[in-house]
This record gives sequence, structure tokens and C-alpha cells, in this order.
Amino acid sequence: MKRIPLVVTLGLVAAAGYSAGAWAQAKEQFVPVNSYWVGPYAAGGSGIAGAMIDYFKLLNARDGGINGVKVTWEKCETEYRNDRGVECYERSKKKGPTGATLIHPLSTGITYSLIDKGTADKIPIVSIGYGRTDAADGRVFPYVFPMITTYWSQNTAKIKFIGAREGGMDKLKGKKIVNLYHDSAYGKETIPVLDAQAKIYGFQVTHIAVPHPGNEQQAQWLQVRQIKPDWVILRGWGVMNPTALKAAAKVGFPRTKIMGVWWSGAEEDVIPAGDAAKGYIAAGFNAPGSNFPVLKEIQKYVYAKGQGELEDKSRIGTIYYNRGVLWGILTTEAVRTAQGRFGKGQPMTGEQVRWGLENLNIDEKRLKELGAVGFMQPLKLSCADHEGGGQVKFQQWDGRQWKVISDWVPSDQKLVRPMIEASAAQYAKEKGITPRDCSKEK
Amino acid sequence: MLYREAGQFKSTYAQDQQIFPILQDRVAIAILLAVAFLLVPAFGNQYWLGAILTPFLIFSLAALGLNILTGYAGQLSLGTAAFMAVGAFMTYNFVLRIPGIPILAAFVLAGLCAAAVGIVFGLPSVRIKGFYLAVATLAAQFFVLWVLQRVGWFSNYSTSGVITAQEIAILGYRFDTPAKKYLLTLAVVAAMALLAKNLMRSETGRAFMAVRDMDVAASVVGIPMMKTKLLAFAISSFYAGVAGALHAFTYLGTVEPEAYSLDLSFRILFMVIIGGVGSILGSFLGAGFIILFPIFLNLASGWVSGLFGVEISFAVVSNLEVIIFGGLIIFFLIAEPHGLARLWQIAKEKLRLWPFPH
Amino acid sequence: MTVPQPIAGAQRVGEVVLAVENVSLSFGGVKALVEVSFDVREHEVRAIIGPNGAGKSSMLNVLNGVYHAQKGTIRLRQGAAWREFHDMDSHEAAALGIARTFQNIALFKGMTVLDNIMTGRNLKMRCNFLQQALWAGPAKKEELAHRRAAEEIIDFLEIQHIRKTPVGRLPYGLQKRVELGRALAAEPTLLLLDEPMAGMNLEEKQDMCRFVLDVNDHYGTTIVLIEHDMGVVMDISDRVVVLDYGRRIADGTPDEVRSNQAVIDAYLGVAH
Amino acid sequence: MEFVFFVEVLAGGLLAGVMYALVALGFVLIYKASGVFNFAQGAMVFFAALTFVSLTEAGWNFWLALVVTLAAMVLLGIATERVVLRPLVNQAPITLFMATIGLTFVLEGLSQMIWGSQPHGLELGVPDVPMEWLSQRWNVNISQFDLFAALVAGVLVAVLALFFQKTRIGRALRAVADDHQAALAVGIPLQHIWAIVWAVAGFVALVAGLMWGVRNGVQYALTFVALKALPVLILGGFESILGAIVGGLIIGATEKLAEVYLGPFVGGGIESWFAYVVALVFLLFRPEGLFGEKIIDRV
Repeated sequence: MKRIPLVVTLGLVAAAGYSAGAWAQAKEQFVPVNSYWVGPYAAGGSGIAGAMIDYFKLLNARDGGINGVKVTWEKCETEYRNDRGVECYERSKKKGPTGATLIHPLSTGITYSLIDKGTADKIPIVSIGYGRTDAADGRVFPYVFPMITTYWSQNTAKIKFIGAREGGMDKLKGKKIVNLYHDSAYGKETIPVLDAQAKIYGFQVTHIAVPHPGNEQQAQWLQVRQIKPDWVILRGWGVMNPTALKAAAKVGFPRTKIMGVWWSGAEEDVIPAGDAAKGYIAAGFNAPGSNFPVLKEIQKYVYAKGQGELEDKSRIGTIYYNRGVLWGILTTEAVRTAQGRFGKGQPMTGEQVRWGLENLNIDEKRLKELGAVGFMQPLKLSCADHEGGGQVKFQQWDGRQWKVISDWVPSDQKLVRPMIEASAAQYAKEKGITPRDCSKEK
Repeated sequence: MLYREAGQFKSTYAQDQQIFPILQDRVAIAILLAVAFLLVPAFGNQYWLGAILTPFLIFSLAALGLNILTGYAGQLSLGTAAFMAVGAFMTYNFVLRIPGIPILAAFVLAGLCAAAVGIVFGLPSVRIKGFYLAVATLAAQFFVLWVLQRVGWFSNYSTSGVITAQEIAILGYRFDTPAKKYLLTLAVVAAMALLAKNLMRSETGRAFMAVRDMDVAASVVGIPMMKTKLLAFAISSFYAGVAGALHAFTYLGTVEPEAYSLDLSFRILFMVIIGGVGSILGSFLGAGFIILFPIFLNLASGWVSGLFGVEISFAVVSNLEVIIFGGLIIFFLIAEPHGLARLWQIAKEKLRLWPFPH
Repeated sequence: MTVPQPIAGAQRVGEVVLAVENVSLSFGGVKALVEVSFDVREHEVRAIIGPNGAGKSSMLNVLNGVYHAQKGTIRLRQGAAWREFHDMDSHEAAALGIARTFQNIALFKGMTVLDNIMTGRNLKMRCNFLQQALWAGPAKKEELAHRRAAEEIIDFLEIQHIRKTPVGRLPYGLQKRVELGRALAAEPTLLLLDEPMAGMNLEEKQDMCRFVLDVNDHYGTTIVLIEHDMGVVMDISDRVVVLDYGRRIADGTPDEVRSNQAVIDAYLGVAH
Repeated sequence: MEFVFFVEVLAGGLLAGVMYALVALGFVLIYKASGVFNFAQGAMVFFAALTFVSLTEAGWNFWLALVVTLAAMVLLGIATERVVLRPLVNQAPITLFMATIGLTFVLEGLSQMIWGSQPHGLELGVPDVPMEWLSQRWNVNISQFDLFAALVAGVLVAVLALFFQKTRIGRALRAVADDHQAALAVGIPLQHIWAIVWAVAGFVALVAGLMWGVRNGVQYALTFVALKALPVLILGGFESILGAIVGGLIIGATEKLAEVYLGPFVGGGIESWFAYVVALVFLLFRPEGLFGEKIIDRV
């Protein structure tokens, strides 16, 4: 009797595989919500996924969906693991009347794993604020969308911000910047951009690696202390962030001179550091705070009826929550755009949604309609440009909450875009891909 | 009454030395192979092929590699994922730098690179044993990943150190659909499992087991200690390397070095222990348990809550799955400390006697 | 590939083939062997006896390189030439044709009886691991030939019924027999037996005595054995060396040793 | 100036080593008494710290929360012995190791299910900032909290030593470590001893969790601190409390010195493997570890 569970496993897994195709034809737009509710990054994963679903619920409750097409979803636990992420993708890609609308892999590793699969299956892989930077070249990566702002763009915006703080870009000459990075593909990604900028503006940059998971940074911060940099760019992830702030306090480095990437800039990254986090600055592509019309609508239409995803309502307005709402907006706006061409009130396929993404144009006017002015930046994508926005807002932790301290700071696309194209070209060459000719796309 | 060996007499040693001496077993394995090679690719959908069976086979191969080292030769290792990484990155480089190289040749060459790395990090085994050795092999795990991240050559100077598997082709034939990739994986895994079985039932395998069971006595009967241990490391790493190559080429496509983290090494060790230490079959059972069981739990929890219409917080359900998974590991170990393969064997012995109780 | 062939006719004790000269061994401060010397002649059954802790097992361990003596020489005749060792490792000893069994049974517990005996033949296998992995041609032929040789030993020791049983599950007496089989499988020229009859009942002892004498008779193997049972020692050995507190106190035929006063004192526990 | 910096790196390394040793202690206790390599130690650290922090955040008094957490860890120890270890008595070490892996999954899932996945901050009233007089006078930065952690580690070791030397249970534990049969003669059933030792390891996990929680925040990543203990264990030996402390100091110091002085030449990040290589090289010369006894294979 002891081996029954294994047999049952196989049987049930088999059933799952075959039930995937058997969905009723209905006016529904299916969006897989693959995320992580367990493990070290569960706070972020549950927040983003919950917020995205809350936004879908808002649309369904308030507008009856997207032009009458209800948004449906299914959650799938990836545990932040590549193999589980692939399984979730395969499980969800054929669900709903038109299959998966698009996929948010919610992990850079899973994004990598899905690039080939999404391209073959014609399902857009949308990685907002993470993923593979050079995929912003839509000619080589037709189905991959590292939207809003890539790491490289963000990095140039950071240098602009630092320049402004120092009193002009020319004042950067001779300044010292330390790039403290998580020793991984994600962490290493901005090194070439920083090096290029250091040459242009004449500042010195030192890259210091923090081995995963980064829960001990004594050596790194002693190095920082010896270099005495003017700024430290913190490219952290998970426990590395609070530990860095704590260690900075320990060596007496001012937190107001530390600037984090947006995966280092959520409440979850600073609260564990306690007082040591006060004054710390982080980049963001979505604003913090709950004082936006779209969030109030969610409160009104979803939480007031007791249908909210999050048990802890106070998380509304936090960085991760707002990020999830932003993802929800982009997802549904892409579908709306696609409907504009392929049929209003119809569920869209992945291929149609790709067109929707490439023709997405959220301007100030649209932002106002969405109730998201100041909440996110206006953005416009194209066949060649899968990034769209490229601007960054900066925020500072005052010990209790994040305060926005800048307007949208544009990135230096003149520098970034050629690097993206060069990197994408190398990928195309290795893979034997002929880039699309965007002038022929409609 | 169906499963018994009575009446099957063996008149030569060759017959007695077969992998499956019992007729019913041979028939069963033939059917299994026929299904795996013919029916599954014909009828399996992408979910099955791409998300379940292909990774299952690849992790089985990695577990098999570790089982050769840990289960047969008795050397505990926590560096399996690093050897997989060597296999993946070197295959990429061989394909990149030797135009037109057949993919299987690239797999073998990459496996040999992994074997070489395995030998270097196996050297401590000459002096240290048990958990001390296990922790020492962590040096391999961290060092290899560090080198792959640090030395740009391995990823062809990609900014983030990520590699993308090239197109898989043998003599112009392209393996570009999930079904073809599955078949390629299956063929490689089946062939390597057969080779492993042959090796383990001949002199080399006996030398491994002798070293495992009692190294002093092994030395006394003339088995060279160092050579045997290093050979075990080499073969095990070769298997891990090929598994890593398949992992990158037929499964994920684009990988970063962190895909081969310590976490993966641990999971492969779990497969070996849960499946059965010193058993080829156990490697497959263990991989099935560790890879497929959490997915099953995930699916099952969805149905259960759907069935009863109860809305439980997804976070609670996800955590419950983890708890149940852990609890089942403990349960299986208590039921059969020697792993799933031993359970299977006991079941077969019971079946042999059925319907009589003794 | 040769199967051990019985040498025709009764074996005659021949020339000296092994000479132990002034061997000393100590662990930390404990002296296990002090300046021990003795020799072994071809085809003879040589016994080492002595009270507990006399250094008998240590002596055997030095002979096949499990322990390394700090002082002294071991000389071994190879054909007409002599080879001299100060330090030998056990793998090398096996290659020189020395096989042995252990007092506390050193079988490979997870392996079957057949596999255990087959390990005894590992030095005679020539195929490399790649050929073995393919299991074709020479590797298969070699494996089957050695299987045949192993089966002959199994027949000789009358353990056919347990050949596929993991040795860990066997009773003590049978394990001892299997260990002898593993040693015989190597076709040794010198066989070292460490208390082959310890813990056996009378019947098992008789069986084991028969096997030892048969080995000596049929294959002409030179045997060095440690045994506690004086009756057995006196019956089957040609010459006996007696150790006490790591020193040699007597050496000679069973009769000579039996009447030696030092030996009697040692066994009766007379204070030194 | 250079020398002062060297001192700072060395001191920082040694104090980081103390933190490693705190985690290693938990492993040593359990290995010593039951021969089990407890993979769940990291999860126990997380579980203990998270329970404590969640209770204090719910408004509980510091000491009450501490006592209740301690009680929870003791219960956990007893339950582990009952449910996991007792049925597996006399099994191979690798089987027991695997069972503790099962326990790890259970504990990790349980922690996040009960207390949620949000990270928490933790302050113990000792600020983690440099001592001013030191940095003003000598320009050496040493954190008060580091010294506090060292003090705690010292007290912990002293308490454990007293426990092992002076109490009946402690003596029984030592007897178990040497010889399971002899332990029976002391008159305490093996099961009780195992339950006690797991409870004590739970207590050590709580202390380690509090210390590390101040540094990292109390979050799932606390389970990773177990990794920091592994090189310490092979260096100091799995069975020596003193070895854990001395091994921790050596590993901490060498890994920081290497990262600061060698790292920049090879691209940095060498901390991830350097400690293991140090331990490995050491083992090649002394396979029995720092304080282990030389093993002679008797046959």
C-alpha cells in the first residue's frame, strides 16, 4: 500500500495535463498569475500577485472587465524555482478561451527559461522591471517585453540624479561611486553601463560583489569605508538589502548617500534594517503611497466588499502592492489596445496581445482616466522598442514610509539603446535569428 | 500468480547475469520503453513533454550520476549542480567555438570537462570521509559557479553571464519541438542508464561497492583506493555534466550560473536518498518524488479547495504543500529507510508470493 | 584466464618464501610488536599463537600492509629472486599474491556472496571501465569466465544456496566461509587467516579445518594462520610461532612449542 | 593607517566568526549526542526568531515572549524526538540526515504559515553602530553589538560547559556522545537525552536567531545562516564545542582578510568559497579536524 501516493501522483498529474485544453468558450481573458507565496521572497511575490489580482477584480466589478470581457486568472506557485516556473507556464498557457494572455514570470531565472518557449508558443513574456535587458530590442525578441524601464536605463537615470544632487553632471568628475552588487546574473548586469558612464562623466567606479545570499557584508563595507566613495549604488536582492544598510551604519557610511535599485527599495527591504535605513534612497518605476484614485477604487470596489486578495489591508500603498497594480494596468491596457484592432469585446490571443503591447501608448490623458497620474509614467512601446518608458522616480525612507523626492528622471537612451542593440545582435548571431524588419510590421 | 520466476531455469551464467533475469521484468521494461519512445511523443502534449517528462528524465540522470558516487562508491557529495553547470556551459562553448560539431559530441566533450573538474574536487576524498567530505565538496559548488560568473569566456562575454543554448542539430536534423527534445533526452538518459547498470554489475561497480562497504578490506583484496574513488568522481561528474547539458539545451534554453545553485545540489541528493542509495531504479523514483510530487500536491490542493468550495488563502495552501511534502519525506523514511527502490523491491517480493501469504 | 588447478600429489614443505626480520610496531606509546623475526616455508601451514593482546593480528596486518612497521624488514621470494620491503601497502601486497581474512570479518556487507567472491578476482580482470560499461565482447567474456572461477570456489566451499544473498544477512559461520572464499578467489600464493574458526561450533570448525587443509593440499597455498583453539593449531600446522606482549617467545613444531616453558608460563599468566 | 585598517578587518572577521560559531554550536550539540547531521538547524533558527519577534510585535513583554519561544523550542525538540528520531533509531546516518531535511520543509512551511512571510526588524537595545571613543581616538570602527554578540557567545559556551560538566543530564549527554551503551548505564533513557539535546539546540537556535535577526532582520533568509556554519564545522569538528568557537574565529578572520586583500585582484566575491577552501586545505593535513582525535582504522 505504501507506493500508492506515487501512482496517484502520476495519475493526477496526467489528468492535469489533459484537462488543460478543456475550457469552455466564453468571453473571458485568462491571465496566469505565477508567483511565490513561500520561501525567502514570499513577501514580494505575494504582494505583487495579490495586487495584480485586486486590479483585475476592480475591472471586473467596476467595468465588467475589459470592454465586457471578464478577466480571469489562476494562481500557480513557482517557489521562485526555474523548473516550477516552467511547469506553471506550461500548465497555464492553454487555459481560457484564448490561452494565456501573457506571462509575468516574476523571476529573472524563470524569464530566461521562458524566452524560447514563449516565442515558440506566441505568448508574450512580460518582465516589468526585471529580466533580460537586451530583450528590449523587439526585433530580436519579438515576444519578450522588459517593459517600462530596464536596469540599464535605470542606471543612467541614477547617475543623472546623482549629478543633479552634486550640482550638475560636470561635477561628477573625480567623484567616487561604489557599485555594490548581488553576485549573480541580475547583479552583474549594470557593470558595463556604469563603466561606460564613468568614462563619459569622469567619475571612478568600483564594483564590489556580495556573494549570495548576502547576509554577511562585513568585508564589503570595510572596503567601502576604505574607498570613501561619494555614493554607493546598492544592487541588492532579498536579505542583502537590510544587511547592507545595517553594515553601512556599522562602518558609519551615511545612508543618504546609498542609492538602491528598485528591488532594493520596498518596505520589506528597509523595515528589517530598522533605524539604520533612515535616509536611504531608492529608485522606483512606481510610486509609493495609497493616495491615488486607482487604489481608492480598489478599496471601494474590492476591499469594501471583502473580496481583497491580501489579508493585511495596510499593505495597499506599499511598493510591492503598487507595483502589482501597475502590472495589472499594463496587462489589461495591452489587451484593450489589442481589442481596438482585433475586435472590441473579444478575448485576445497571445499573438494579438503582443500587437497590443507593441502598440501600447499610455499618455497623460489615459493615465488620468486610469487614476494613475504620478503613480506610473506615461509610456509608448513599438516594434523595436519593448521598453517604452525608461524613466525613474526616486524615493527616500524616512524611517516610517517612502517619500518621493524627485519627478520622473529620464534615462540616457543615447547611451543605452546602442548597447542593447549590440547585445541583442550577439544573441541573434549565436542563436541564428534574423531580426525582424520593423518597417514592415503593422 | 502472474509474477513469478519458478520454472524459468538458467543454464548458462550469461543468462543468470542478465540485467532482468526474470521474464516478466523483461516484458515490463520492453513495454515501458516502447511507451516512452513511441506512444508518449505521439500522444503527449507540450505540458507533459516539456514541463514534466523532460525535466524528470534530466534530473533522474543527475541523480543517477550522484547515486554512482554516493550510493555505489559511498562518497557523499554536495557539488552535483556545479558539475551540471560545467556540462551546460561547456556544451555551449563547444557548439559556439567548433562550428558544425554534432550535439552528442559536444555533450560528451562537456561531460569529460565535468569529469575532469570532478576528479580535481574528488581529491580530498582520498583523505576525508562522510559529512566532512560532503561539506568539502561544497567548495566545488561555490568555486565552480564563481569561476563561471567571473570569467567572461565561459558565457562568451555576455554582460550578465547568461548563456543561451544554440539550436540542437545532429547531421542537419533539428531537434526543435518539445517532442523531439524529449526523444533526444530520453535516448541519452536510457543509453546512459544502461551503461551505468552494466558498469555497476561488473568489476568497476564491485570495486565501488567494496570501497563503500569497507575500504580497508577493499585495499586488502587489491582494489586501488585512490584510483577507484577518483574514477567514481569522474563517472559521476560525467553523468552530472551531461545532465546539465541536457538541462540547458533540451529543457530551459537560457540559463544563468545561479540556475545551478547549492539548492539544486541538495535536491539531487534528496532524490538519491529518497529514491534509494545504490540503486539505478531509485534514482528515477527519487527524481519523480522530488520533482513531480510538489507539482501533484499543488494540483491536488487546487482540486480539493475547488471540490469543497472553500476559499483558503493561497499562501496558507502553498505553505501547507511544503509541510506535507516534508512530512511525507519523514513518513517514507520511517516506512522504509532504504528508499523507494527498496519499497518497490519488497512489493515485488510480495507479488511473487501472491496470493499466498508466505 | 586460468582456473586454479590442483597440483598433483601431496605438497611437500619447501624453501623459505617469507622472512620477517626484527619487525617493530607501536601505536602512540603502546608497543604492539618488538623485534619479531620468523620465517615461512613454501606450502607449509604456519601458525601464530599467543595470549590476547600478544600482537598476533598486528603481525598479520604488517605482513599485508594494513599497518606499517616502524622498524624491520619483510623479505618475500618471487620465483628465484627476493624482494625486500620496509613498508608495503595492502594493495601492493595483494598484487604480490598475499590474500587474507580478518578476525572480525571484513566482508562487503551490502554485496552478495557472489559479488564478494568476485571482488577477490579484481586483480585478474583486464578490461577497462569503458568496455565494462558497454558489456560487450571482451568485457562480457571476461566477466563470465571469472564467474565460472568464482562458482568453482562456491562449489568448493559448499555455499551454492546463498550465492545471491547479501552477506550482511548471513550467520557468522557462513560469513567466515565467504571471506575465505574471497581470499581464495585471488589464487594467492600466501594466505593469511586471522582466527578462521573463532566463534564457531564444533561442526563448523571441522568444516573449516577441512577447507584449510584442502586448500593447502590441492592448491599448494602457503598458509599463515592465527588460532586460539590449541587443538586445531596442533592438528593442522607444520610449525608454530608464539608471541607474547609483542615479542617472539618460541618458534618450532607443535610438539616443541607445547613443551616450551615460556609458552606454558605465558598461557598460564605467570608474571613477567 | 594601513595597519589600523588591517586591525579593523581582522577584528571584524573575528567578530563575524563569533556569529558563525553561534550557528555552528547548534549543529555540534546534536551531532555530538546523536550522530545526526541536523539539516534543520537553519530552519530552527528562523522559526525561533520569527516566533519571538511576532510575539513581541503583538505587544508581548520581551521576557514573556522569550520564555514562550523557549517553551516552543523545547516542545519542538520533544516532538522531533517522538515523531522523527525514535522511529528511526539505529538507522544509517544518511537516513537520519534526510529525515532532518523533511523536518526542514515542515518547519519552514509552518513558520510562514503561522506568522506570514513579511520580514521584521529586530532591536535588542544594543545599537549596531561603531563605538565612538574607539573611532575618534584610533579611527577603528568596532560595533557595540558585535561585542555584545561575542559576550553572548561566551556566556552561552560557559553555560553549556557548566551544563555538561555539572548536571546529571549533562554528564549523561557526554556519556552518550562517547558510547550509547555506557549511557544506558547512567540510567537515563536515550530518548530523553535526545529530546533534551534537541531542546538545548533549540535554545541555541533562538540565541543565534536573535543575534542574526538584528543584522538581517527576521525573515526567511535566516535559514541561510546555516551555510555559514558548515566550513566552521569541518574545521572545528562536528563534535567539539570549543572547535566550533575556534573554527568560527579562524574562518571569519581568514575569509574577511581574503575578501579585502585578495578579492579585488580576482574580481571579488571570493568569500563564497574561500572559507571552504581554507577548511579543505586544513583537512588534507589534519583529517580529524582541529580538536578531533586521530582515528586509526582497527581491523
